[in-house]
Amino acid sequence: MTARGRLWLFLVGAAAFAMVFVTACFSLPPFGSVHHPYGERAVRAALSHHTANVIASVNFDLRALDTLGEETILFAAVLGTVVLLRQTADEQRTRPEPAVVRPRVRWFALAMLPFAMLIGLYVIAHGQISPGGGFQGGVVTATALHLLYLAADYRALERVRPVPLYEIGDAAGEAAYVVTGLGALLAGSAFLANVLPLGTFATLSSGGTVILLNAAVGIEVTSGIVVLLARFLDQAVEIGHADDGNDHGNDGKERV
Amino acid sequence: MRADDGWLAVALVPLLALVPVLWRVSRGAPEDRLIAQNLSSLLGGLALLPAAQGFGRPAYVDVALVLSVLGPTGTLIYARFLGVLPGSRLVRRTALLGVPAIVLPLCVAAGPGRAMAKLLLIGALLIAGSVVTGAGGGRGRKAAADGGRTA
Amino acid sequence: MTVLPYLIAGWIFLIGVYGLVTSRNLIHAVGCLAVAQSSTYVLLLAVGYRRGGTAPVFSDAPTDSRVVDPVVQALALTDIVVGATVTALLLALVVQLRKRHGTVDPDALSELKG
Amino acid sequence: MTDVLIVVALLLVAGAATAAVLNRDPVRQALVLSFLGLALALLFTFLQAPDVALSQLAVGSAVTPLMILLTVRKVRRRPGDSTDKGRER
Repeated sequence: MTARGRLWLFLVGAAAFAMVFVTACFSLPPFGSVHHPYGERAVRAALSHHTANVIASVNFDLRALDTLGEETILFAAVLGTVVLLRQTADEQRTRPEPAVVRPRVRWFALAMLPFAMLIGLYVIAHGQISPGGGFQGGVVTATALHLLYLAADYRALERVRPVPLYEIGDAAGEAAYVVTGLGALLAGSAFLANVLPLGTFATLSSGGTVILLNAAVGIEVTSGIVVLLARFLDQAVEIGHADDGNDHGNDGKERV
Repeated sequence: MRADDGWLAVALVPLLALVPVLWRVSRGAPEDRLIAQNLSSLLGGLALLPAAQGFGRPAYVDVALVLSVLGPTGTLIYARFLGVLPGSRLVRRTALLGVPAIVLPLCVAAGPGRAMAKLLLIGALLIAGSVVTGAGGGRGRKAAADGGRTA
Repeated sequence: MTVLPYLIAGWIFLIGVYGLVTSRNLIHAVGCLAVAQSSTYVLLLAVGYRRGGTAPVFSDAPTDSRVVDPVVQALALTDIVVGATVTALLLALVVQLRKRHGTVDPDALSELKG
Repeated sequence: MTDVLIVVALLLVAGAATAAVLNRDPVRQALVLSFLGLALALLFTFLQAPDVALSQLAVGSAVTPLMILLTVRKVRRRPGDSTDKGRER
């Protein structure tokens, strides 16, 4: 199909979509309306399970099976990326030259590293009380690790970041989620049911299995993102095609 | 939870300032785009802090906390790939004037305690991030190949 | 104001798809897909908003306060992180395509296939 | 007042989304995408969804741009017919 034909097809489709969508919008309850039957039930259920953060409760308790599905998509996406970006037979690794980093940037990145790490862990750990949780905190923690790449270069990051360990962590996080669910079965309840003592409302130990599932997701997301970025960094910085010749001399080098 | 319109009006100021910043991010010269991206995360933090107070929810401050760490990180990532870290007086001035102007009244409103410590930490992180990413020092080494082409 | 957020969500979706259709670079196309994806978050949260409500997080609010809908927030929150890993998968596909066919232009790719 | 904040944030999001699509160079698009992420995070906070805002910030400010930039570097590394896309603009 030509680019022109495709654009026309899009315009016709977009016009039809816009018409239907706008009609639907005017039939929806107006923005900010007070009637939220599901929301109210979710809030009641979360409070009865002593979980202060209702969103964490929906994710890891009321709809825990759904989150298992989401987590599996994440796992599969990471796995797919690892397979796609593996080093093939006709590729070779080159050692990039050390990067030139301004001292100011280096010190800043090194000083921020522990802060960012702590903030990430804080966001994971407080998931059942305040805004946050395994998904968000996991990404922050994984990003924090890459401040080391900004402070020095990829080789420095490689030295302190054993990728196989994070690959195991990714799988272990997924497995821990399923095992927690099966534990509920052993305890004589349904898969992923909240069987642990619920604890005191709005404390770190409240929410029963929410804490465990939250931690499992935190581990999986942290490891998953680290592995993803490791594969991309490998490809962009180290791995080159065997025919590239002296191309690396310039391009493997890092700047700033 | 009654929203406090005064604080929300304060949050509106950095929010409106983001409109010209968006223009620069999408239409400016290459270095201006990076400066605008840097400025946007600073202004975002400055909008989030009074908004948290205005909504009467100190827990919302966590969003600003995460932004104060990841914002400069994002800017440094771009700087490394583009091969430039342009200095910007605008970013430094906005940080040095704007952050105390918003954080100190918020501290007074919060009163001594954990909330205040958190606000001061966020303020310090915002200033540190902006000073480091906005101080310039000219071009590092002008990127030779891919970085230079994209910049 | 009663429908503005919904309409904006529709606009973001359409502009994202427009970018996908007219893109000449697969990396740009992946970015456009991320834009189109963000329209769903805007739509979901707009549907769940309740005027005068606060976040359904009761660490610093009384448990009887009026809150917005937590269900849509839970949906959006997991999807944002999962969406990022799917973006990574698509970018990995782009890298592979570049290795195999030497181009990231979708039109050139379909010519290769014949 | 909350409504005013929401409307301004909505318009910012719509503008950033449009700009992200119209910037055809991936690196420029990545810069606009991180702005879009920030605008979305602000909008979500004003819609009383700090959890979602955190999620958006965590992903949008560093991880997605880093992946896009790394892909661009990888794709432009080998000399070839379409590597010069960026040069033609």
